[in-house]
Amino acid sequence: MPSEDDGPTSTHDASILEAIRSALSDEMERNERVVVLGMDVGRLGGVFRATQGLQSRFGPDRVVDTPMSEGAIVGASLGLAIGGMVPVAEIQFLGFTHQAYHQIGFQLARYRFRSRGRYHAQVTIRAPFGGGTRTPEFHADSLEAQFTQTPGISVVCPAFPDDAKGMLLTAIRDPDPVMYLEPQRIYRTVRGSVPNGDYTVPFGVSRVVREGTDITLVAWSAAVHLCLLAADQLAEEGVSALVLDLRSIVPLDVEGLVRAVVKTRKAIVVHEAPLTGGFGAEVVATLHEEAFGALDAPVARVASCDTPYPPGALEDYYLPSLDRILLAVRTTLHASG
Amino acid sequence: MPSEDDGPTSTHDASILEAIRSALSDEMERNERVVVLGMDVGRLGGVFRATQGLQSRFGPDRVVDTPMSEGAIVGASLGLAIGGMVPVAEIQFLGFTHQAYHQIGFQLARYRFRSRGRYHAQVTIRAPFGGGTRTPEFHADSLEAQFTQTPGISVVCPAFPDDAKGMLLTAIRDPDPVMYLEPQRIYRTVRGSVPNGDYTVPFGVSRVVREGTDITLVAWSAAVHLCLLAADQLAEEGVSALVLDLRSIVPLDVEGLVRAVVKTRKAIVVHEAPLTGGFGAEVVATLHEEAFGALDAPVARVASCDTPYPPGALEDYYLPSLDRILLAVRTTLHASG
Amino acid sequence: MPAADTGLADLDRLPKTETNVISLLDDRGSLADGFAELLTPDQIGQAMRLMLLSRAIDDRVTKLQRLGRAGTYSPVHGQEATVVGSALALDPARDWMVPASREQPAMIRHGLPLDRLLAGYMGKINFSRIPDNVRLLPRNQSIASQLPHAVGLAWALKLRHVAGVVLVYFGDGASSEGDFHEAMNLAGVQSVPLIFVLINNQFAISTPVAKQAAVTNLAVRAAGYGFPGFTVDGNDLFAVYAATQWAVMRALAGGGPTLIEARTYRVGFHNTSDNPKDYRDEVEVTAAVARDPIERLRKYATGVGAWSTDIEIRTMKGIASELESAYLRAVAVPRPGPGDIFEHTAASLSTRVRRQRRQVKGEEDNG
Amino acid sequence: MPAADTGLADLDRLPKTETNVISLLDDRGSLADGFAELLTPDQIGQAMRLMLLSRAIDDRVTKLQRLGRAGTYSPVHGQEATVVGSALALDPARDWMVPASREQPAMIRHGLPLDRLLAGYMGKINFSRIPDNVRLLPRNQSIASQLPHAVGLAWALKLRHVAGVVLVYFGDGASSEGDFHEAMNLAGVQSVPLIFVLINNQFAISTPVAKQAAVTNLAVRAAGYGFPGFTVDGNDLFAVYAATQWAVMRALAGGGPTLIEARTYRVGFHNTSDNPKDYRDEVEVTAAVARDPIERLRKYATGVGAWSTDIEIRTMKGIASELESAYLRAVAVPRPGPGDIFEHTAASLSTRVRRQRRQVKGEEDNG
Ligand SMILES: Cc1ncc(C[n+]2csc(CCOP(=O)(O)OP(=O)(O)O)c2C)c(N)n1
Ligand SMILES: Cc1ncc(C[n+]2csc(CCOP(=O)(O)OP(=O)(O)O)c2C)c(N)n1
Ligand SMILES: [Mg+2]
Ligand SMILES: [Mg+2]
Repeated sequence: MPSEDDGPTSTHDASILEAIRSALSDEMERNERVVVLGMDVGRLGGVFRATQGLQSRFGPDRVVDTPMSEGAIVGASLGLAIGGMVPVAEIQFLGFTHQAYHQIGFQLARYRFRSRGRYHAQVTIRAPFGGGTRTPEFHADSLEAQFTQTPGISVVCPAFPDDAKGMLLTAIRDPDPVMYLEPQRIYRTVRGSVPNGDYTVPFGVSRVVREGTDITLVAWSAAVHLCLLAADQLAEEGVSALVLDLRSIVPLDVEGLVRAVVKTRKAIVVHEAPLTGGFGAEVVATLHEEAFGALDAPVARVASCDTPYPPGALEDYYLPSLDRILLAVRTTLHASG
Repeated sequence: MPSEDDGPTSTHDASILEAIRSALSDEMERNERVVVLGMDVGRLGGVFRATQGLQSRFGPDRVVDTPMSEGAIVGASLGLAIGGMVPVAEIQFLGFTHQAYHQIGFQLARYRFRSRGRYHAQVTIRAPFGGGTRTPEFHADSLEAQFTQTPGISVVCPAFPDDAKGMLLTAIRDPDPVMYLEPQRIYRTVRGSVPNGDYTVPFGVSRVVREGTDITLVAWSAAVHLCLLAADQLAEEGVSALVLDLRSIVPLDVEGLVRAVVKTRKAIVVHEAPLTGGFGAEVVATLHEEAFGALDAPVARVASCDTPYPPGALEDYYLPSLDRILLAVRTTLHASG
Repeated sequence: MPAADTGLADLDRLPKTETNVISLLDDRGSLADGFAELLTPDQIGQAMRLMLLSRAIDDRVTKLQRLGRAGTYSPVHGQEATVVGSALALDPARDWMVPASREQPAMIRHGLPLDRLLAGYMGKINFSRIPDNVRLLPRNQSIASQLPHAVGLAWALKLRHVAGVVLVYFGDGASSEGDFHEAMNLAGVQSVPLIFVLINNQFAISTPVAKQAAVTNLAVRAAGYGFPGFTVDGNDLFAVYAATQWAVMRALAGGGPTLIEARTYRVGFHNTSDNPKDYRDEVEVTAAVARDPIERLRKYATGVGAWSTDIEIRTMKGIASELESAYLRAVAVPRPGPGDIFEHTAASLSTRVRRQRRQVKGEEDNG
Repeated sequence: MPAADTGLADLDRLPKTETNVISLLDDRGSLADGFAELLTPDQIGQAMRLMLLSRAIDDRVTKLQRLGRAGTYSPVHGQEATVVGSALALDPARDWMVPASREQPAMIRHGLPLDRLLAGYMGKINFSRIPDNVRLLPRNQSIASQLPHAVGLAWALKLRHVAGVVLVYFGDGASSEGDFHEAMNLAGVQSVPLIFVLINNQFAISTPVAKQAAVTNLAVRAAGYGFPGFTVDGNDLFAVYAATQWAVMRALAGGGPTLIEARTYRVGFHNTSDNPKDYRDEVEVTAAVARDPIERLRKYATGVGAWSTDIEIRTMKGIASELESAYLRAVAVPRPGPGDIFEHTAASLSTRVRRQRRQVKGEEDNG
């Protein structure tokens, strides 16, 4: 099976959504134990059409429209896994994982531990998230940090079509549960070349998506693209910014993170979640601990405000913006002399 | 009404549990709109007896044994508040707030915002938590960080009887929702003098519980007492440790935190939650940002492991121990030369 | 079903179809004997107007959404008799309404000014605030989350000995969420004055009710919570009104909660992001349109002389101008600005959040 | 109740009390006519032994807990007929059991070795692992959380065309959680081979079932999910067995889920941290003790010659020595050490967690 490190292989052009859809379809073809379940995933193909065509191809037993019960979707997925199936559950929007929170953190994430390895929860939970689409309340919240205090579950956030495919296949095959978080704003707009065939990307390995020497911009999911925009702009100003895509936040690629930041001696971290308690805090704390002497200036966090996610009309003020990123970069560069 | 800053006042000796119980009772006496609800809070007086005697005093309409429905306890509390009552809900153990997560973060915390101030959620949620009592699974988890990404709700963690009283009264009177987290291990063992009468302690103000000059130990809830033990031990070794009790983590007393740490130029932070994504990360990130030049060594985090909370037989290995604190202090002192 | 001392005709005597659905006004607009006095001609006129207004709002806001001037909108189309009939049975000066997100004419009848309703979809969040004297909660986009709130609110009325009931709306999809169960159960245990109106419009987005539950009659669930539940024809204004009125009287008399399942059909799209052609057959929709609740009431009302083409033309004109001026008032309200992110988050803001406000508002950061 | 092609006597012909509770063996130990063949003398002996063993385990582990040698323990006392009668209707080589946390003899009958059961309470977490060939899930301390797991497991059997059913235990308290509703509903929609055994022991810790729900018959809730539900006398081994057997056959035949409410009484404390004197009246307990399920079966079994004082003495001796040697085996297992915190958290550990393991195990930290 080709993986990220296998060098050149044939590719095709796809959006993130297309990459997810075809990865699902291919894996269902490969492994008849894989079932897809969630609200509206069947005939409709999901509210974002990520599962479009799957039900007509694999039948209603393997692509199941469930009742509106997030807790049961996750809890039954655990039971399905114990029974030998490989469920890929869709929670319509990440915000509605709250309804299933007790089944995620305390059941899915702990079943292997509780049963001393007798059972494990090979379950993937797919959920779109992130702001900028003027969607109703609860549909845009970035809740990834809330799953980082539930050891036993991986939290992964691909930002590119190739990672979307490679990490989804890794997730489905991971014997342990995975929160696979999809960047809804760029589902269709970010396109790229995606390796053909059976392609996987490991968790816990960050990716330098742009090289740079003056400062490192750390991000994951859709915010990576904001950082790339910022890097473009900074390049015009003569500042060379490295953009690091963490790709998975649990497990966190501590080494890759430290390596990138030590190289530039300055960094900022950008995320769409509110500042306080966001995963940016973990990134900063990790850098503080592991690269204390190697930092010329404090690592700034650019995040959403510590307020409820506002209605669409106000979200552009709330979310980290290009301007706020640039300001943080300039402040950091200035602080370091 | 006397408050923390009012100087000497008459006091009595009480445990944390007694302070909570009498604060509840006094406030129910003062304000007939206050109702207590939760599982087993009535005739039994709660599994820890925090509400003992309340039902016989105030009747079953004001001290209500609810069905086993955490979501409805919180959701109905919000409705009660909208209807003009002042609910103090008990969730039997913090772990079971997961069942109510959707009602806490997205409903309670946001109702004022959603209604543009037409309604507000004057609701206190009391929940015991923390390890070291050999209690069954889910009963000991420290989940406080999971509530720090839900703006609109305060998260407070008193560690002493006087704060237990003063902060509970502040919580009940706060027009906005409060997670009031009770340190179950030290419910009965930590005693202290508690001001008589109507005594309140504001949120967002940390407390130096022991002065020191060489290093600051930052903690909240039961971990504060572990830090005090460590400080005793360090004193014998000639190290003067300041112990800072954050008391509330949302709002965070950024100024008080920075002040204490800048004074000693070295710090560690101790919490019972797992390391990754724990609130210690926010403390370190805040110090990194606000006191960058004033730190002689990286602020170390002493936390539980990034694994599921283990059975009682293993929890002493899992939780931050005196030894691990002392080791972190020595490493920090050593690193700073 | 426990007999309640409501002074109303026994619920069991309301006519039912062979599938046990309460039905007073049939598809052809003829009313069961003995119910002509249930609604006054005035009330019928008011209902017609609200239902027509509702459809006009659907059209208008959908257009605004297409033009980028409004956010996501969920139309009422097809469900007007359910929401209007139930709302009419409430006293807005006494009772509370807890909406889901597809009950526009009910909210208006309960006192929400039309301009504020429109403003909500247009992102004018401050102007859309529910006025202080209107006993209404905001829409809730977290399906079923409002149900325990309604229980708590009704419980507060009971504890405070305030006369009044609470009516909460939710859908067939919502009935599968844990919140539904926990709320129904607590409502039963505390015997609160609450009417659960389950709008069974056959769909939760694309999911038909047959995949939502293995029962055809969702109202039977009430039996598991110790209070009455029954199904009404949700396209029948009279049936919905009679059932709700019965439940209101029962609740006021201290009888506790009632579950009313109103069986109707969501004729329109789920919301403005949805295209139902992707998942349902046109023939089904055509059949539902033939059972249109407005047309049915129009026939009856015309027959009894409470409505006419003339009245309808005048009403439609009135609606058009009312809508237009409400829209203009909403347009005239300034858009919210960055500072509004921080308003109403809490009674007082922490230093950190105040600093964020200064940053977002682009003001000087004074520390 | 849909008729299922089970080949069993019609459920409706099982005798019921005036409150609609299925009851075969009365308080005085006399069995309804026509059911003498339901259980063989061997099965009756096995049931007696399991019930007596259960009570001995209660005593033993409670004592161990008092001595600090075991953790929190929830006794079965009073509920033995419910858990043993239902377990006996399963085929451990074919069916799965999903426990709550008070079903010790059922787990044993289903194949969990006694030493491993004891080891679980004694903190010997590795030894307490359920053996690979035992179709049993671990106890779950998050009330009602196991219900959707059971649905998924039964669904997997169905999807994989594996013969077998799943039986899940839960309490009256659990029946108020949202998980109960969501699991029941999904089980109905997917028509999975699952038996929900609601152990109504009258209490959730201190909360009496009257405060848990406004219905006395929790089994009626099944009607809201499209499958059968009924109440049995939970202190009546025959009734529990007959009802479970019916549900098993129905599920095996593709008939889908069943809800069985077993009405019993928690004679002991909630768990070793609890003192029921704080919240319930002794007279109630005395009445319950008079309905003791073991005594009832003993009377019957003695009457039909399947049991005797001699057999009981021999059985008790056997139980005592079996318990003792199981205990000694569990004691002999080494206590888990710090490394066990990290075992079985995930198939592979991250660098950070591996470092934590080194720290906790006190090994040199090599980076
Ligand atoms: C808890 C939750 N899960 C999922 C969604 C996404 N969603 C929005 S509306 C809807 C269907 C609701 O169906 P129903 O309750 O029948 O109401 P209707 O839309 O038919 O009025 C879904 C699944 C949501 N808003 N909330
Ligand atoms: C979700 C959850 N909430 C609260 C608790 C605390 N608790 C433990 S047992 C129990 C009562 C359970 O009652 P029931 O379901 O009737 O089972 P029983 O103890 O009677 O066997 C409670 C409230 C818990 N373990 N899980
Ligand atoms: Mg619907
Ligand atoms: Mg019970």
